[in-house]
Amino acid sequence: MNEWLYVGLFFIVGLIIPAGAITAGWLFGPKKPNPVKQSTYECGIEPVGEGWVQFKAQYYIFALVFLVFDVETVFLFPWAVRLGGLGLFAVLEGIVFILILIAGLVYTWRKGMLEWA
Amino acid sequence: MTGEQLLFLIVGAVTLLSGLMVVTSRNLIHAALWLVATLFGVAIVYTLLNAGFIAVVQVVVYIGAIAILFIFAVMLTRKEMRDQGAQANSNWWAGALVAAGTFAGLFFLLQGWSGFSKTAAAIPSGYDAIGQLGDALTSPAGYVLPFEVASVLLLAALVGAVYLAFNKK
Amino acid sequence: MNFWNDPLKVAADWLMGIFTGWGMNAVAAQVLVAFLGVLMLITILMVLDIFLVWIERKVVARFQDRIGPNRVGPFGLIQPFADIIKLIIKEDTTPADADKVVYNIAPLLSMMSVLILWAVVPLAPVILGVDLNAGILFIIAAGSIGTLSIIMAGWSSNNKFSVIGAFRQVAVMVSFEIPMLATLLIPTIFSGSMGMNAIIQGQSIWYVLLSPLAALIFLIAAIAELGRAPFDLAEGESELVSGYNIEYSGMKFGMFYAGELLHAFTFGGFWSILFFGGYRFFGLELVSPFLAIAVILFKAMVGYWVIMWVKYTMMRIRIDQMLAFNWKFLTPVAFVLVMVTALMNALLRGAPGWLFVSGMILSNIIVAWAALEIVRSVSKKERERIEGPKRVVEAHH
Amino acid sequence: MIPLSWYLILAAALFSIGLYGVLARRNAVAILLGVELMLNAVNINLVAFWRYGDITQMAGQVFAIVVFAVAAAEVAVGLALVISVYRRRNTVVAEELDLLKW
Repeated sequence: MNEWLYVGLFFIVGLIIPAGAITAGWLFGPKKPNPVKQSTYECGIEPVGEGWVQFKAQYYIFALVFLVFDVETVFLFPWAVRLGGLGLFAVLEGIVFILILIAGLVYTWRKGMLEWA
Repeated sequence: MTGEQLLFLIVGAVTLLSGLMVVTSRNLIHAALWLVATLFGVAIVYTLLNAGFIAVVQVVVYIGAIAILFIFAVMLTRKEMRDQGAQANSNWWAGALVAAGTFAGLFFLLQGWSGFSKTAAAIPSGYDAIGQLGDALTSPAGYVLPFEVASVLLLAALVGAVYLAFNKK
Repeated sequence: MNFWNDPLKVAADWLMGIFTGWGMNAVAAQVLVAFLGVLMLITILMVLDIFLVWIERKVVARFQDRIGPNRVGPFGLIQPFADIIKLIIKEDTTPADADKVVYNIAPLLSMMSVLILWAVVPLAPVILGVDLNAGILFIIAAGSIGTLSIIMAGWSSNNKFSVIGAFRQVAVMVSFEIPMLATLLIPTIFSGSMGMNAIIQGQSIWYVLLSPLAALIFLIAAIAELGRAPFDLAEGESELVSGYNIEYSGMKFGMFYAGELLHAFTFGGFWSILFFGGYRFFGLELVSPFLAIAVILFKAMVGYWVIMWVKYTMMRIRIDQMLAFNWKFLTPVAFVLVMVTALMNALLRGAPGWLFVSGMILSNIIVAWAALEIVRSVSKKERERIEGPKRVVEAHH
Repeated sequence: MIPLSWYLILAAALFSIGLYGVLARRNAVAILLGVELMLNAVNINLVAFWRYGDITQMAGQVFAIVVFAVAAAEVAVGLALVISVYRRRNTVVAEELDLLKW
């Protein structure tokens, strides 16, 4: 049988049990909503404007660098699995791969894009 | 109908429905979250195809990185997210026709092919897909070039994207 | 095969016998048995989670020279149950402006992303969970779902603080995922497999002895991934109140809270599996699977204790310092370590055990020393640039 | 057993949905979402042909991984372009970006 079936069971049970706990809280808790209670919490002050603020573009740069590195490391896992049985050539391939990867990081760094301005 | 087929039909239906939601929902954050559902459905399809590594990579790369990047981008261009105007352009019906035509054409072409309803051979016991993949990616007779070119491609993408997105003061 | 040597198989066979005896299809019975097994494991985890609350509170109290919970039951052991009852009977508020569906799904996903991690944890040589051949990456995949749940919680609450908290937290989580991925490559290189059980089986010498630096980087990245101090800036109380979960109350908040504690314990477990031999302890695991489970739970608890120790000793650092620390120090060091390890692994192949171990340790020490030296010289220059050379200042006086 | 045709039909349908998204949406970010769907459809095909062909030939999986890299590069650059344009023109509606028409 497919081993992923068991992983799927973990997903299902992992959703059912927290859902059960939250449902229990919903069943036993009081339900007395009022406009003040349901207003957005801003340390007791009346909320100003809407909550979906526009945020710093800097976050996007970090997410971008992350995306590229994430994909590259995924390439490295099959390489690492086979490393024990391969010659020096394969090791050097991987090292070249990582060096190209680091070049990107160095570029971003040198251009001052990793600074939290 | 076997359990596997039933599972495929459910997963496929959910994937396609959330795909439809991606291209129709008004709120772009919702569209991005529906994209996550679609991608997760595709990951389950990979596990049905016994490609466990690809399925995990799908979750790591698509849900963990690409979907997050989409949500960040929507937040950065927020004005349009709350836009209540038309989300589809005036030629949307032509787009729908082209899409339906593409599907019909693909279906017509494929069903005439002899290998269309082929079934898969059983996976031999002890078959190690990740190891095979590692061999294929590193052996000079295999796919060393795509392996290294992917690195260069990503370097180019990183440099270009960071340069574009960086706010020069 | 008796119960004490292979409890899981005996129990499964027994249940299979009962279910097929009722005239159930063999495949359906197998799925049902697996479902019951998963249900049992996750229930045990949830109960364990309740005790983790007690452990955390007791430990933090000792760190702060207090006693901690001591009123309800012996040693305050019933306290967490009282807390659970309190959480259940709390009102479950939803902000009027929230995106209701996303708001309600987020805590479920948060808890699920922690619980599914246990699918790949091998508890004993005969109790492997699911021995996925992509087990290591599964940790990162589950972490991705956790990241998504935080974005969903923060965004759907429609609160400025929760949005800012969520985006900070996500920026930190994704950044520290890179050094974590890089250090996960190192056990993969040593064992030649991405499966958890193969990694444990490969550790006749604990990998922490082969690569102490990788173990350290993994721990730091794990703490950041967990969002615990010193990396808990998402909940900087003075600026963001409590971060992405600010609008949550009652059991929904409880899910985030319990998820965080169980996540910390789970990462203690992964730390021990990847670098401290998992269930292996000088052949003790072969005596009985129950001893093996005791060993791995003990090691996970030690890992959890280390994470708590760090949390209650260090102060919170700012987000810019944290991201700079990751991208300018941790990530380059981790990748250099991967390259050095791959190279040494190829060069020392076939060498006697003592040479392999000492070569690996030596290369680790050199990498760590070089990294620290570079940091020292750079920060010295930076300090001189900002403060000016010391002598000039003195001459003015 | 599931015949190959099911996977191919699923991929074709997903591809068409993505195509509709690319052709019909106004927001540039939404167009990129459509492109993601199309790339996923391609990947389903690649992995399905790996599974239903000779599984010792890894070409399908290798190119599936390469498609991941391509998708990541496409998203990174595409979204960076959208953000850059938004900063200059204050819009992300693709139709309004018509400066190169003249």
